[in-house]
Amino acid sequence: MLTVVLLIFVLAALAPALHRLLPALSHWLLALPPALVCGWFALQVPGIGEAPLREAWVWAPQLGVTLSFWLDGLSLTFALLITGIGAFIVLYSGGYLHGHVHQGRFYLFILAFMGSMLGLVLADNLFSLFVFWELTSVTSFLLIGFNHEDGRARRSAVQALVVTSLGGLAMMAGFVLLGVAGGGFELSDIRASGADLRGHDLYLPILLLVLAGAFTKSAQVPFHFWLPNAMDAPTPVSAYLHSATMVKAGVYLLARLSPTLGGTPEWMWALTVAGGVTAVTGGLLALRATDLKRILAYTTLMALGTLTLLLGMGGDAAWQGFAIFLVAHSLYKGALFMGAGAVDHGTGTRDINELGGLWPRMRLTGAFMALAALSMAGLPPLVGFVGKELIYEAGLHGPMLALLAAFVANACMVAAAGLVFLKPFTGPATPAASHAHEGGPALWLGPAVLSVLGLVAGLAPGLLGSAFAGPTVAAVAGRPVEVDLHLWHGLTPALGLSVLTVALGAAAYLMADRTRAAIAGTIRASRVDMDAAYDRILAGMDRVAAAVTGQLQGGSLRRYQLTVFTAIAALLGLTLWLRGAVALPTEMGPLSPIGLLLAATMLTGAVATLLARTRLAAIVALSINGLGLALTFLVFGAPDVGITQLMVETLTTVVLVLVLRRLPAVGRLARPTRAQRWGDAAVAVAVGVTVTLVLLGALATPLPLDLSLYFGEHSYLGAHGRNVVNVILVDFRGFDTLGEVTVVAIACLGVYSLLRVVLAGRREGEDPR
Amino acid sequence: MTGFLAGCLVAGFVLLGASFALTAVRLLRGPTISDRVVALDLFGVLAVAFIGLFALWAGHAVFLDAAIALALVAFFGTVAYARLIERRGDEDIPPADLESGENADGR
Amino acid sequence: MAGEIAQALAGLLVVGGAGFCLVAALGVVRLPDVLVRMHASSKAGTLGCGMILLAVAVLFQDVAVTARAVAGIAFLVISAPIAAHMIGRAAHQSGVRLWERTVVDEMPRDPGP
Amino acid sequence: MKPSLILATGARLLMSLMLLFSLFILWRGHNEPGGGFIGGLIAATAFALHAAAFGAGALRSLLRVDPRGIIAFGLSLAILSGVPALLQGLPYMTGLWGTFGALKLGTPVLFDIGVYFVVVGGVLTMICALLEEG
Amino acid sequence: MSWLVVCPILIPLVGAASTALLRGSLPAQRIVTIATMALLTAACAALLWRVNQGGVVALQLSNWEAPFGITLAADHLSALLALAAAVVGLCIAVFAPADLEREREAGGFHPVFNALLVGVGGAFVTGDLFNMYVWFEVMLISSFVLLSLGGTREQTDGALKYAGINLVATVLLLLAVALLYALTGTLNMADLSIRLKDVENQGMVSTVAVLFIIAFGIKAALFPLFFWLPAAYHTPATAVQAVLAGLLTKVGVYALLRSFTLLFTGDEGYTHGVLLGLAGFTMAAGALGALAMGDIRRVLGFQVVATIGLMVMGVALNTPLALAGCVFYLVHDMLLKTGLFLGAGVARRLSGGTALAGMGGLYAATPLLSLLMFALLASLAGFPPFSGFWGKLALVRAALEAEAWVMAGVALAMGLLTMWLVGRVWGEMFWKARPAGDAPGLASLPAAGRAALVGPVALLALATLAIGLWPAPLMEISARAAAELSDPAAYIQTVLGAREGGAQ
Amino acid sequence: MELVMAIASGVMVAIAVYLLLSRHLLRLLFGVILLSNAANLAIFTLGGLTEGEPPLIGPDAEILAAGTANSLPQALILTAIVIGFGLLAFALVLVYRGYTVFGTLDSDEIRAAEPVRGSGGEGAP
Amino acid sequence: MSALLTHLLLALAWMAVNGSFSFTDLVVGLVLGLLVMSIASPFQAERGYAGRIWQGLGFLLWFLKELWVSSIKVARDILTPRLRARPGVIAVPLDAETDLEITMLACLVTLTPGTLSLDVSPDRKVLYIHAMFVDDPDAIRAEIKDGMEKRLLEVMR
Ligand code: NA
Ligand code: NA
Repeated sequence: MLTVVLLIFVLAALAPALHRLLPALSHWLLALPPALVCGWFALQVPGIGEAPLREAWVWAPQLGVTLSFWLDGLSLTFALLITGIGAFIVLYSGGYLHGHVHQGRFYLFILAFMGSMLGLVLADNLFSLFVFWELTSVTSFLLIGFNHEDGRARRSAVQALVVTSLGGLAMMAGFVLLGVAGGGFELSDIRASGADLRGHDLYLPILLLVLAGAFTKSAQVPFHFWLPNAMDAPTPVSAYLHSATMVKAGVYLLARLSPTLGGTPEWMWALTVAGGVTAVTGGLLALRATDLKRILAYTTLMALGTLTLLLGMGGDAAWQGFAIFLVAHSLYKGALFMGAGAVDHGTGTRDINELGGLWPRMRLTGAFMALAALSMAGLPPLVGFVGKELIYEAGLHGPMLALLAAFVANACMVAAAGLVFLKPFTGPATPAASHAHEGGPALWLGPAVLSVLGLVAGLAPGLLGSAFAGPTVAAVAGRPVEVDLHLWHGLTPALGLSVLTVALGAAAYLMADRTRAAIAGTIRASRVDMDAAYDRILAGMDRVAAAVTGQLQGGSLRRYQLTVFTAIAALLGLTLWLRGAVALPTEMGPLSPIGLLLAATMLTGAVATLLARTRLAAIVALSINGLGLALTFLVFGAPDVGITQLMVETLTTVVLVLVLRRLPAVGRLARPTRAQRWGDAAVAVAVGVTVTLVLLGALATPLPLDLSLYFGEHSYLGAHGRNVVNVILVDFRGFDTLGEVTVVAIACLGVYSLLRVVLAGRREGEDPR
Repeated sequence: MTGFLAGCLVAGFVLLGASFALTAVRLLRGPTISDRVVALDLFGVLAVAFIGLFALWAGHAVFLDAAIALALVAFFGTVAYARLIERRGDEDIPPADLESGENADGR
Repeated sequence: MAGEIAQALAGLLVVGGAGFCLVAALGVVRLPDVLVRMHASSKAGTLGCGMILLAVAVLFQDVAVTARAVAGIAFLVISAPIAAHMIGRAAHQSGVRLWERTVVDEMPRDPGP
Repeated sequence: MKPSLILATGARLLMSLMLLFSLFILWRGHNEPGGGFIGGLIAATAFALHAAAFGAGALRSLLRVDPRGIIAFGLSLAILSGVPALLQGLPYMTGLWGTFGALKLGTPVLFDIGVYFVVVGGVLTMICALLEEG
Repeated sequence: MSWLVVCPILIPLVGAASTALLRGSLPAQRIVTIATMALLTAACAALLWRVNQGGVVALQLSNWEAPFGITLAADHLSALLALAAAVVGLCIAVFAPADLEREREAGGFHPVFNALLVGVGGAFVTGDLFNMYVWFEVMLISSFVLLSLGGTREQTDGALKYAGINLVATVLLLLAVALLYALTGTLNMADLSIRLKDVENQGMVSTVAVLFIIAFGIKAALFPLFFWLPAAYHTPATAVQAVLAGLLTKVGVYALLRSFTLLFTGDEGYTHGVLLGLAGFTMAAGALGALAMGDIRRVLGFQVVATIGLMVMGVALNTPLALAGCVFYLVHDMLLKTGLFLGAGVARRLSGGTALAGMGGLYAATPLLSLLMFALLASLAGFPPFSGFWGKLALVRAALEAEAWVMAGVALAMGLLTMWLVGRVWGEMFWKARPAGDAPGLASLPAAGRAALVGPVALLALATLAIGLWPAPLMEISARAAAELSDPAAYIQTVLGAREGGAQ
Repeated sequence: MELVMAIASGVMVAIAVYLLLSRHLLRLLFGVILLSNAANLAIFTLGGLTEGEPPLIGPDAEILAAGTANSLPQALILTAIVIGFGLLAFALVLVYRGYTVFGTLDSDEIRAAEPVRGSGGEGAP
Repeated sequence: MSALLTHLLLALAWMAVNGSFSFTDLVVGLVLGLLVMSIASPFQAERGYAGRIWQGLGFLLWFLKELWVSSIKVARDILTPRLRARPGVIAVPLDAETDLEITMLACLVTLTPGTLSLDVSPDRKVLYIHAMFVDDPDAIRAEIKDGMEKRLLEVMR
C-alpha cells in the first residue's frame, strides 16, 4: 500500500513536467495510474471481509509514529472511491482547464491531494493518519485558491485552511490522548482497548477533541460555512472535494473510531445532534441557493450530516445505511459536480435562474445528470433510493428527532435534485443556453461512468452489499455483520416515508421561489451567519493582536526597559520571598576606613551622575565613580584589575569626549511627568533592593576557595608566573581571554566601520532631520 | 612600621580624604566645564598620591605601577577634555541638554 | 628593613605631600575663576603628589622602586604643565568669564571654531 | 584641532617614555601586575597622545601600518600561540616553556603579546576613526 | 579525537583573523569565509559522528584538570547544534556576497560574521559558565556590528534598541554567573551541577536560577524580555537578518536547555514553572505580534519569538520527550528561520519591498521561489511533511503527557494562528497580483548572484523537507541528546573524570 | 566590609536603572556604565575582600602565601571590564550614529524601525 | 643630546625600571630602545653636553628655591580668608626659539607658583601667561625674561 500511495505522490511530483512535455495527452496519462490503482484495490475486494491487510514501516519511532497501513472494508471502500473518482477527475480537469497557464501545477496539487486522501484512509497509525489529514488541508488550500488572483478564492482557501486546521490541531491533541489512554498509536491496537477507553477519565476530552477534527473537516454545523465557499475552486476540485475526498475524511474518521469510541451516550448525542442539524441546515440552504455549484455544495452538507447522524445512532441498520449512502452520495455527487462544470463550461453561467432548456443541446450531460439527480432524490431504481430506505429504516428505530431531521433533509434533496437537473435542462431555453454545447469526452466520461454505476448499484444492491457494505459495516461495527440488501423491501413504513418525502420535495421544488424566499427570510431573522461570524472572529483576533502588540511592542525603548526592569524586580523579588532565600551574612571582614572612603567616593560619583544637569557634568561624575571603583580594586588586593579599570575608565571617557566633540548640545527633550519619574524611581529602587538582597544572600553562603588555592599552588610551579591573576588570564583560563580579545577586536572594527558610514553620510550631505 | 610613620600615614589619608572631598565639590559644582576638568585633573593627581600612600601603608611597591599608569592616562584624559572644550566651547555656559531631561526638578 | 630615619623622612614627606594636596584642593574650591584655580592644582597638586611618591622611594629603598617613583615624578612634572596649558588655553579661548578683579588680558581670543 | 607646540613637544618626549613603560608592563605582567592588556592600553594611550598632538594623519604615517592590521596580527598571534601544543598532541593552548639564555619564554607570553597587539590596534583603530571623522 | 571539540570555535576564529588580515581583498575574504564555513561544517559533522560513536567528548584546555581550567565538552546536543549552526553559516557565506552592497561587505562583514560563529560555536561547546558568558559577548558584539553595518535610519534605530536591552542582559548574565560562583566556588558546569546540590540555602539557588531565566531569557527573546528582537531583526540586510534569526536566540534556548537540565534541577516545581509560564506568554505574544504586522520581515521577526516560546516550553517541561522535541525543533528552527529570511530577502528583491500590501504576483512570476517558500512557510506552520510538524508534534505530545493542558492548548493555539498567518502571508506575497504591476521573475536577478541567492534557500527548503520526510535520524539524535540531558551523569563524569585521559 | 560594598553596589544598580529608564540616550549609556561598575563591584565583593594583599607569589616563594586576595574573581572581573569596554565603545558610536541620522538623542523620537501608527505597528493586511 | 645618548638613556631607563642591570637586560633594553626610537624618533638635533651638567644642577637649585618661595605665597593666599590675588593674562615676548626651549620655559613657568603658561602665539614669538599677582605686567614680563628664560637658555644653549 505504501507503494500505491507513493506512486500517486511521485506521479504528482512528475505531473508538471509531464504536462509540459505532452500537454495534449497529459490528463489521459495522469489518469491512468489512479485508475490502475483503483483496479488493484478492486482486486482486493473479494478477500477483504476475511483478512484485512496491514503494512508497516518505521518512520519516527521515537514519537510512536509508524508508517502503517490497514486495509479493511471501510478503507477499501474509501480507497476505491478516491482513486476511481479521482481518475475521472484528473481526466475531467484536462478538459475543463484546457490551456490554463497553471494546468501543470493543478495536476500536481490534485494528485497530491489524492495521495493524501488515500494515505488518510489507509493509515493505521494515528499520527500517520494525522499527517495525511493535514496534507489534505494543505493541498486543498492550494486547490481552493487555485484562481489565486481572485480575492474571494484566496479568502476561501484561507478559511478552509483555518477551519480545518482548528479541528486538526484539536484532533492532534485528541490522538495523543487517545494513544496515551489506549496504550498505543496503532488504530488496530487501540480498537482492542475500546472498552477500557470508553471508561477512561480522558474519554470525554478525547471524544471532544477528535470530534472537533472530524466535524470541521466534514463541515458539520457550526463549522459548515467553509464548504460552500470552497466552491471558488475550479469545478474538478469541487467535484472531488465533495464527492469522495476531503469532506469525507471527517466521516471516515468517525466511522473508523466508531468501534473504539462509539456506543456511549456522549457519542450518540454529539453525533446525532450535529449530524441532524447539519443535514437539515444543508438541505434548507441548498434550496436557498441559485448557483448550481452552491446548491450541490449544500446538498453535500446534508449528506455529511446524514452520515454523521447514522454513525451517531449506531446499530446494524444505521451502519448499513451509512455504508450504502456513502457510496451513493459519492457517485451521484461526483457526477453532478462534473456535470455542473460541463454546464458552466458550455454556457458560461452556473446560475439556475439563467439556465433552462439545455436538454436539446447537452443531451449527454443531461442524461447522466438526470441519473445522478434521481439518485440524489432517492428515487428507485437508483442506489440513492436504497440508501435512503436504509436511513429511514434506521431512523425508525432511533430517536424521533433524528428521523425527522432525515426526513426534512431528504425532502430537500428531492427539491434540490429538481433544481440541478430539471431547472437547467427542461423548460424554455434561456439566452445562456442558446449557445450551449457539449464538451469533449474528458468532460462527460466521468459523469457517465459514475451515474451509470449508481444505476447498476441500485439495480443490483446485493452485489454492493456483499462486496462492500458487509466488510465496511463490519469495520464500523467492530464485528462481522450480515448485510442483505434489496431494492424492494415491500411496503414498509420506510417506503411510506419515502413517498411523503418525494411529495414534500416535489412541492418545495414547484414552489422553489417561495421556498427560497421563506428560507432566506428565516435565516435572516435567525441572524445566524457563521461565515460572517468567521470574519468577525478573525477581525477580532486581528484587533486583539494589534492591541496586545501595540501595548507590548510600541516602539519606545523606554517602555521596553521599564518592562524588562519591572520583570526583573518582580521575578527576583517574588523568588526571594517565595523560596525563602533572604539571608544576611553573619561573618564578614572588618570594616576598613579606606574602604568606607572609597565606597563614599563611588556613591558620590553615582549620585552626582544622577543629578548632573549637563552631560559633561555627568561624565565627570561617572569618572569619580569609576576612579573610586578602581581604587577599591587596588586597595583590596587587585592591582591588575585596578589598573585595568583606571585605564579603561579613562579610555571610555576619552571616547565619550571624542564623540561629544561632534555632538552639539541637543535641544530640550520633552519632560517626563512627575508620575513617570516616580514610577521610574520605584522600579529602580525595587531592582536595587532585590539585587542587594540577592548579593547579601550569596554572601551569607560560605565561598569555597579551592579553585583560587589551586591557582596559587600551580601558578609558579606549573605555569611559570608569579602574578596569579595574569597566569589565570593567559594560562589557566586563557581561553576566556581569547574570547575577550575577539570582542575587543570586533568592537574596534565595528566602530571603524560605523564611523566610516557616518563619514560617508556626511560626504553625501546627509541631513540629520 | 614605626608608630610615627603609621601616624603620618593616617594623617596623610585623612588629609587626602579631605582633599578628595573638596575637589569633588568643585567637580560637581562646576560651573564651567573647564572648572570640572581642572578638578578632575586634580582628582587624578590626588588618586596617584593616594595610591602612593596606600603602597606605603600596604608595604607593597607593586601599587606604584598603578600610580604611574594612572598618571599617564589621567594626563591623556585631560588633553582630550581640553580638545573637547576647544572645539565645542564651554558648553556648560548655556543650559545644556541633560538638565532639561529628567532631574531638573528642585535644582 | 627600612631605617628609622627613612621612616621618619617618609612620614614627613607623606604629611607634607598630603598637606600640599589639601592646599591644592582648597585652592580649587576657594579661588575665584578657572585660571586662578589652575594655579593651585597644577603646582600644589604636583608637588604634593611628588612628595608622596618620593616617600615611597625613600621608604622602600629599592633600585627598581626608586626608579619607578622617580619616573613617576618626572612624568608628573612634565605632564602637569602641559595639561594646565591645554586646559587654560581651551578655557580662555572658549570664553570663560574671568574673575572681576582680573587686571589685564593681553591674549587674543580666536573666533570660535 | 588647534596645534599646540607645547603639547607636541611634550607628546614626543612622553610617548617614548610611555611606550617603554608599556613594554615593561607587558614584560613584567606574568610576575607582577601588568600584562598584555594593560601594556597594550598604555602603548595605545601613548600613540593616542601623539594623535591628539599632531592629528590622526600624523599617527597613521608614524605607524606605517593600518591599525586594523595590528588587530588582525595580534589576534593571529594569540590564536597561533595555542597551536604548538596541538602539534605536540596536547590540548589547545597548553603552555610550552623554553629557556633562552637568561630568558624564560613560553607560549603564554606569546599569547600575552598577541593580546597586547590586539589592544594597541583596537584602541588605535577606534581613536583614529574618531579623530579623523568629520 | 577530542581536539575536534575545539573546532567549532577555532575554525571560525581563524577565519575571522584571516579575513581581518586580508581586508584589502574582498574576493579573498569571500573565499576564506566560504572555506571556513565548509570546513566548520565538516568538522562539526565529524564531531557529531564522534559523539554518536563514543559518547561525550571533553577537552581540558591548556591541559589544566577540571574544574580548574576551562573544559570544552560536546554531547549530542552541543555537536548537533554546532553542526546546524555551521550549515546556516555556510548558507549565509554563499548568500551574503550576492546580497550585500559591496561597500558594506568590505566594511568588515567577513571578520565579524566569522566572529559571530565563533561566539555561537563557543557557547555550544563550552563546559564552563563564565566562558559561556564570554562567547555570548562575542556573539553580542558581532551581532551589534552586523546589525548596524548599513547605518540606515531603520538599522540605527533597531540597533539602538537591540543595544539598549542587550547591554543590560550582558550585565545580568555576568552577575548571575558570579552569583553561582559565590554560592559554589566553581565555574565548571559539571562541577556546578554537583556542588549546587550541596548549597545550604536552596532558596538562593532558585533565585539565581530565576536570574538566569532573565539573563538567558533576554538573549533567547522570552516574554517579557523580547522587545529588542522585533525592534531590530527586520532592519539589516537579508544575509544579516537570516544569520541572526537563525542563530542568536537559539543559543539562548540552548543555554536555558543546558542550565535547566544540568544546573537548576533542585527546585523544578518552581523554576521550571516560571519558565513554563514565560514560555506560554512568549508563544502568545509572538504569534499575536506576527499577526499584527504588515511587513514580511517583521512578521518573521515575531515568529522567531513565538517559536522560542514553543522550544522553551520543551525546556520547562523537562521530560525526555519534551527535551527531544525541543532539540529537534531547535535544529529545525535554525535551518528554517534562516531559509525564511533568505527567501523573504529574495522575494523582496523581486517585489521591491517587504510590506505585504505592496508585494504579490510571485506565484505567477517565479514557480521555483514559490515552491521553496511554500515549503518553508508550511514548515513554519507545522504542516507535514516538513520538519516543523515533527517538532511540534513531539512538544505538544510532551505537554499533554505531562498534563500541562493549558500549555498544550497555548501551543496548539499558537500553531493555529501561525497556520492562519501563513495562509495570509502566502496569499499576500505570492497569490495576490502585485499592485504595482507584474513582479519580475528570478531571471531579473543579476546572473552572477542568482545561484548564490537561490541556492541557499533551496538547500534549506530541501533540508526541511528531507527532515520532514525522514525524521527518524534527527529525532534519534535529539532523543539521545535528551537522554543525556535528563541524566547528565555521563556528561559530568566525562568532564570531571577526564583528568587522566584529557592530556592525551 | 562586604556588607557595605554590597549595599553600595545595590545603590549603584538602582541609580543605573533609573538612568537606563531615561529617554535620553546619553543618560542611558551612563546607566550602562554605572551598571557595569556596580556589577563588577558586586562580583569583587562576592569573592571576599582582603585589604592590601594582592595574589602575587613572593620572589622567594613557590606558592601563593595564605591570606592573599581571592584571585579568580579578579581575573573574571578583568575580562568583564574589557568586554564591557568593547561593547560600550561600540554602543557609544552607535548613539552618535543615531544622532547624525535622527538629529536627536530622545529615544522616543527615534522610531524608524517601529513607526508609530495606531496601536499595532503598521497593521496587518 | 645625541641620538646615541638617547638610545643609551632609554636602555638605562629600561634597566632601571626593571631593577636589574645584567647584561641580558642591557641587550633587551638596547633592542627595545631601538624599537621605540625607530617609531617615535625624538630629538635629533646634535648638541654637545659636556660641562653643562653642573650648570644644569645650578639651574635646578635655583628653580627649587623659586618654587618654594612662590609656593608659600600662593598657599598663603589660599589658606588665609581674604584673597589678595590680582590675576591677569600677560604676553611675554620670547627669545627661546627651538621647540624644546619654548616648551621647557612654558613648563617651568607653570611649575613656578604664581604664573601659568597658557599658550604660545602661532608665530612662536610670544608666550601668554596667567599670573596671580599682577601689580605691574611689565615687571612680571621682565622677571620671566631676565630670570627664568635667561637662565634656561644658558643651560640649554
Ligand atoms: Na559566598
Ligand atoms: Na580574560
